[in-house]
Amino acid sequence: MRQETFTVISNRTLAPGTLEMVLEGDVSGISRPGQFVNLRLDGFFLRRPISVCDWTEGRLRLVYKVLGQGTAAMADYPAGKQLDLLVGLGNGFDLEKCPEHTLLVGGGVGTPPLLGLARRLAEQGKHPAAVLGFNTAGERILTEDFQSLGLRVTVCTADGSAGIPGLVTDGMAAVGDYNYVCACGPEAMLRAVWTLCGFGGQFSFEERMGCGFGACMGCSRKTVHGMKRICREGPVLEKEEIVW
Amino acid sequence: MRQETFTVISNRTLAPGTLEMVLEGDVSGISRPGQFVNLRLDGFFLRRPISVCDWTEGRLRLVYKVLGQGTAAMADYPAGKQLDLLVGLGNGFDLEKCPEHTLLVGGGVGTPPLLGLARRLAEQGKHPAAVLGFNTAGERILTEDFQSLGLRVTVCTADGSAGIPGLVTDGMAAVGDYNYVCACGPEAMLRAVWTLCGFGGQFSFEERMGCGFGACMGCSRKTVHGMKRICREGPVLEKEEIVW
Amino acid sequence: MVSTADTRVTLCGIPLDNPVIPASGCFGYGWEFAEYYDINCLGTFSFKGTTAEMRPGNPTPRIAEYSGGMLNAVGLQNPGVDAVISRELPRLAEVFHKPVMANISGFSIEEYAVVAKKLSACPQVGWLEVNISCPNVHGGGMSFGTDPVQAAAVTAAVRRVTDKPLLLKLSPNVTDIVSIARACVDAGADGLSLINTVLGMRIHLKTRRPLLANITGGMSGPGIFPLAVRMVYQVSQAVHVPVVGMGGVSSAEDVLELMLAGAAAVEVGAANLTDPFACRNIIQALPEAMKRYGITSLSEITGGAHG
Amino acid sequence: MVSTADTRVTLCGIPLDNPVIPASGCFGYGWEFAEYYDINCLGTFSFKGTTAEMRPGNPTPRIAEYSGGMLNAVGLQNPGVDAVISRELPRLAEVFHKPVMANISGFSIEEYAVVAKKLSACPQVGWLEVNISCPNVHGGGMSFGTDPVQAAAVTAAVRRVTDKPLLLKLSPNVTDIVSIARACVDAGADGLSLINTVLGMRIHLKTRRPLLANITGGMSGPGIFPLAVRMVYQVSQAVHVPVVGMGGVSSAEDVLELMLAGAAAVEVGAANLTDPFACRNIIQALPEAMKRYGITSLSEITGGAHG
Ligand SMILES: Cc1cc2nc3c(=O)[nH]c(=O)nc-3n(C[C@H](O)[C@H](O)[C@H](O)COP(=O)(O)OP(=O)(O)OC[C@H]3O[C@@H](n4cnc5c(N)ncnc54)[C@H](O)[C@@H]3O)c2cc1C
Ligand SMILES: Cc1cc2nc3c(=O)[nH]c(=O)nc-3n(C[C@H](O)[C@H](O)[C@H](O)COP(=O)(O)OP(=O)(O)OC[C@H]3O[C@@H](n4cnc5c(N)ncnc54)[C@H](O)[C@@H]3O)c2cc1C
Ligand SMILES: Cc1cc2nc3c(=O)[nH]c(=O)nc-3n(C[C@H](O)[C@H](O)[C@H](O)COP(=O)(O)O)c2cc1C
Ligand SMILES: Cc1cc2nc3c(=O)[nH]c(=O)nc-3n(C[C@H](O)[C@H](O)[C@H](O)COP(=O)(O)O)c2cc1C
Ligand code: FES
Ligand code: FES
Repeated sequence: MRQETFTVISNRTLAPGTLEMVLEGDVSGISRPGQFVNLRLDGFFLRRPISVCDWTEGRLRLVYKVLGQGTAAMADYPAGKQLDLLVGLGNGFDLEKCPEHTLLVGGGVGTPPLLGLARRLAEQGKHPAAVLGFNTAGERILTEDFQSLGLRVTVCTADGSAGIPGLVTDGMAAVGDYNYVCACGPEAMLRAVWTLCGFGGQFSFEERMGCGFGACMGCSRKTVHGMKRICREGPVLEKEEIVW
Repeated sequence: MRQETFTVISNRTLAPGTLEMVLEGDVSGISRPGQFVNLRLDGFFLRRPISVCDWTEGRLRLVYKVLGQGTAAMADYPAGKQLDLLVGLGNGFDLEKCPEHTLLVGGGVGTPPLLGLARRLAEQGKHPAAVLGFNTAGERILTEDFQSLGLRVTVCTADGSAGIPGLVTDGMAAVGDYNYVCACGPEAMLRAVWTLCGFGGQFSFEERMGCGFGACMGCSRKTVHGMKRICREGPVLEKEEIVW
Repeated sequence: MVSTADTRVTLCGIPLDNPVIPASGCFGYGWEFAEYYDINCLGTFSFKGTTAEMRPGNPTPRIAEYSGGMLNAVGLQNPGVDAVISRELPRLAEVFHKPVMANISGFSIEEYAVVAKKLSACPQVGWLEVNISCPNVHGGGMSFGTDPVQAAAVTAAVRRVTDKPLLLKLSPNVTDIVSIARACVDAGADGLSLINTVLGMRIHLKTRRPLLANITGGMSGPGIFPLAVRMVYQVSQAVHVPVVGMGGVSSAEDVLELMLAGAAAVEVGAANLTDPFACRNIIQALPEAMKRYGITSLSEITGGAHG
Repeated sequence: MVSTADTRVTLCGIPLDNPVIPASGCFGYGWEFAEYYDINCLGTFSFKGTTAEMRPGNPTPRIAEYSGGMLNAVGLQNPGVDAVISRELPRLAEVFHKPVMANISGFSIEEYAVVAKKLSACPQVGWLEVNISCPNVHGGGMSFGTDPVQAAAVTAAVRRVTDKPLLLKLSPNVTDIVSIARACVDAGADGLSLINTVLGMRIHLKTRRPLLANITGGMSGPGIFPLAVRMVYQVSQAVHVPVVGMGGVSSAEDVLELMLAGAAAVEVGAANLTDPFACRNIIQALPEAMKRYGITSLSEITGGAHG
């Protein structure tokens, strides 16, 4: 965990209510895809946790949905604004555990962290594929980014307006060639994926957070290994340890 | 009382810790010198009351001292910043009561509202004079502004580093030619002036305020006519009604 | 404007166009605000706490700040009930054409009854709101509102002199607000108002003295909002009379949250002091906020969060 | 650095380099923060509330926000006293070389005594800080800290099993905190810590349900600061033992204000959660702040605002 000052480079709409913020700053505290940052926003007491979508030398990419007052304020941040971030939070996805054919399953704004994971798996010469679920065609984000990394991308929409009609589990059924999943999305989606898949995987969870770095026990979740803090021993849990 | 948005035109240091902020906006709510504005500052619950130093068509001049966190934040406001102001608060000085030879007595940041008063008295063809008291030579403000309106200005400094050594009352003793005072400054100064002068006058008071426009009874002061709200029936009280 | 948003509510049988009520002590006698906007847009309003005799209030400074709002120790400055009736209410009648809420204070049970009787006789007055946060001069200085027995005694005394809807305004500075609420209802209250201010204090670092001349003062503003939500929730579940919720309300969303907690109507206090147009703005924002959360009729959401 | 600023204070006979103490529940078991800075700069720190057995805590969400800070309903999640002694304290010993404050919770008087006895036997432990805000399972669920008799019973039970300095940590959710403070001191407390969190609640407008799974939660952060100042002031005037003040502290100025109110030392809670370096920053800012207000020795200002 590092506390760093980042500068907003751009902050643009990807889909209605979903934005991409690119920041400049020291990303050396980030070690794995699936980690998150915790942003201090003017006028709010608690920081806001947002997953690292992707990062390169000196650049950090976040993709976020406007959900409440904090993310609404973020959406107004202009280029040049400086932000106080805690970076390198959480465990992130363990790349070593991901086999040659890993299926990345993302739902809505659970999709972003899978992009950083996809890039690094591809860099390792692995061949991940992606199933991405959205409510409707207009809410699709990042699908081209996954494709440009060489991934086969299967899109599902709940209203059937694009790709396979239905949920990500419907998309998973249409993709054969994998024996491991990395999933991120709403809890109901994670549970459906977990129930469906008969092999191993990593699942990234969300929980309301007090600190984001392990100090307050605000974000605990029961696992087969006892209570784990989503902000520190998570957000990524192994399939075997998950308790619903 | 009017609620208006003003834009900061300039915000510069006049003396260490004392700044002049010039704002642009609708000043039509201001009717008298000695009235004040109440500024909403980002991050603070209560507004901050500051006397109108002077105003012209579309321009408002404030002079303020950095005293606590709010005024410290104000000192950092850049040109172009927009501010939410309540304008035209308080009764202000009654010009009609001021005779030909009115002495304006100001102490420290009590000096600014007397400048707007001086200008309007001069415009009426009257001949006010000013006695201005400061702690030390380096803290003198606005003396040249008074002089350029044609006023004779007597400066007093508590440490004797400029003008007459001592308090404004020492300065008043050195000025003969007046039979009415308008005073603004710390309460101890007001009381000394009140005690010294054997004729009429108007005295401008300060009090911690909840609203600044008469709704909360936070700023009341006892007078011979009962309780008066400094923000509404004040800040200027007539000499005869003042109770210490 | 959203034509399908019905903001009307009822308080103790009297209909209100909307649930927004400026809180006592934060809206003068009403007519002051009529200079800024047409106050007939309000549900009603609660005027400054009134006592039997004129009270000059506490010495100054009476106001301090904290990061969640303000502290006040005004000390119930008011011209006394007779002056309110002869001077303030007629002036109000010119600009406000709805029933008004009369906020009543006292330092003895007799005082409450005297003031309540006089104000109850005024046709303009729709409700009596009896503030029991004042210290009891005959009871060792503890406030009437911190003891169920005392609170019931005030309620019963006022009940005897009025047929108008009677609200008791509760102090949050207690271990068990539900027991006090129950005592008031059992003694005849038609409704409850809560919360009054939270007792706090600030110290001036330069002088090293308490900032308020009165030493302590009442905290209000957004910093006390979750406490208000909790107490409104607990009290409204325990009693069968309407609850008027307040404490830190500054937006239409806050109004909805307090109503979900159990409030039938909502008062707005300190927000009026930093923004004289606060209540009008909240009322104007209500239909849009209702739409956002799928609410067509405000009166239906009262207590919506109850288990 | 100001060489003339003496930040040292004494708490129940044990010297502290400075009065700044991370509050229980907001600093893990300390070693987590040692990754961020050398925590030996702290006066001491109070570790997470410890119970006899492992507790998983409340269901989530456990955290909510308000404009003055946060609410929590963690529910005393902790690994139990034996695991704390065998696992956490040795780990802490590697990075923190000062006596530590052991924060103790219980749901029965026996539980308090069991935990206190075990922790008192640890050489690392300098003080016991007994949190009496937990609901009493044998007493109908009301917290031990809301009743002087119960508070005294806990104090006496712990007093019997320890010779170490014993601080009772008081709840602010009471009508008369002074009576509870006095009861604890009379029963053998060497000092008092206050305030714990203020009971509040938030409701989610979309789901119309309480935001916290536990329904209510404890408010902390700057929004409760004036309440803390008031209670520290009142309690420290009434008792003759040291008071550890807390509640919303987030700056060196806040430390000075609580000390002027009567605190011998000051705990910092929620501020650590939004800024992991909060305590270090406050400690670094203290000498400069002392200079600004003409303070050469911090220990001298305790209670400086008393009448
Ligand atoms: C590890 C982690 C990674 C996340 N990554 C992303 C991401 O990449 N993109 C994205 O759009 N969102 C992400 N979220 C969710 C995001 O944190 C919330 O949408 C955001 O905090 C909402 O803030 P708000 O002020 O707009 O909402 P409000 O409801 O006003 O917030 C009030 C409080 O609740 C918290 N909160 C509200 N919703 C959530 C939530 N779903 N999860 C956690 N806390 C919440 C806020 O942080 C704040 O403390 C992530 C959450 C976690 C825990
Ligand atoms: C009618 C009126 C006119 C004023 N005109 C001027 C002026 O022209 N120039 C100028 O420099 N100052 C003026 N003041 C004083 C000015 O309002 C305070 O210095 C300022 O509010 C301090 O704010 P702060 O946040 O820096 O201090 P803090 O001490 O941090 O403020 C905390 C709270 O106390 C209030 N407060 C603190 N000091 C004073 C004070 N002396 N008077 C009233 N409220 C106070 C603040 O408004 C705020 O509510 C005037 C005050 C009044 C009442
Ligand atoms: C300046 C001021 C004066 C007040 N005077 C009264 C009063 O006379 N009678 C009363 O019942 N409540 C009084 N109150 C309490 C408010 O009516 C309200 O209960 C409290 O401030 C909480 O609401 P808020 O946070 O919206 O201000 C006063 C509050 C303030 C800030
Ligand atoms: C997340 C969290 C957990 C807490 N856990 C405990 C605890 O275990 N024991 C305890 O005595 N107090 C606990 N507290 C209360 C704090 O120690 C402190 O008394 C309170 O938060 C007020 O201080 P603050 O405003 O600086 O946070 C907790 C507070 C928070 C925010
Ligand atoms: S959010 Fe504080 S421990 Fe996870
Ligand atoms: S400040 Fe509110 S009445 Fe004067």
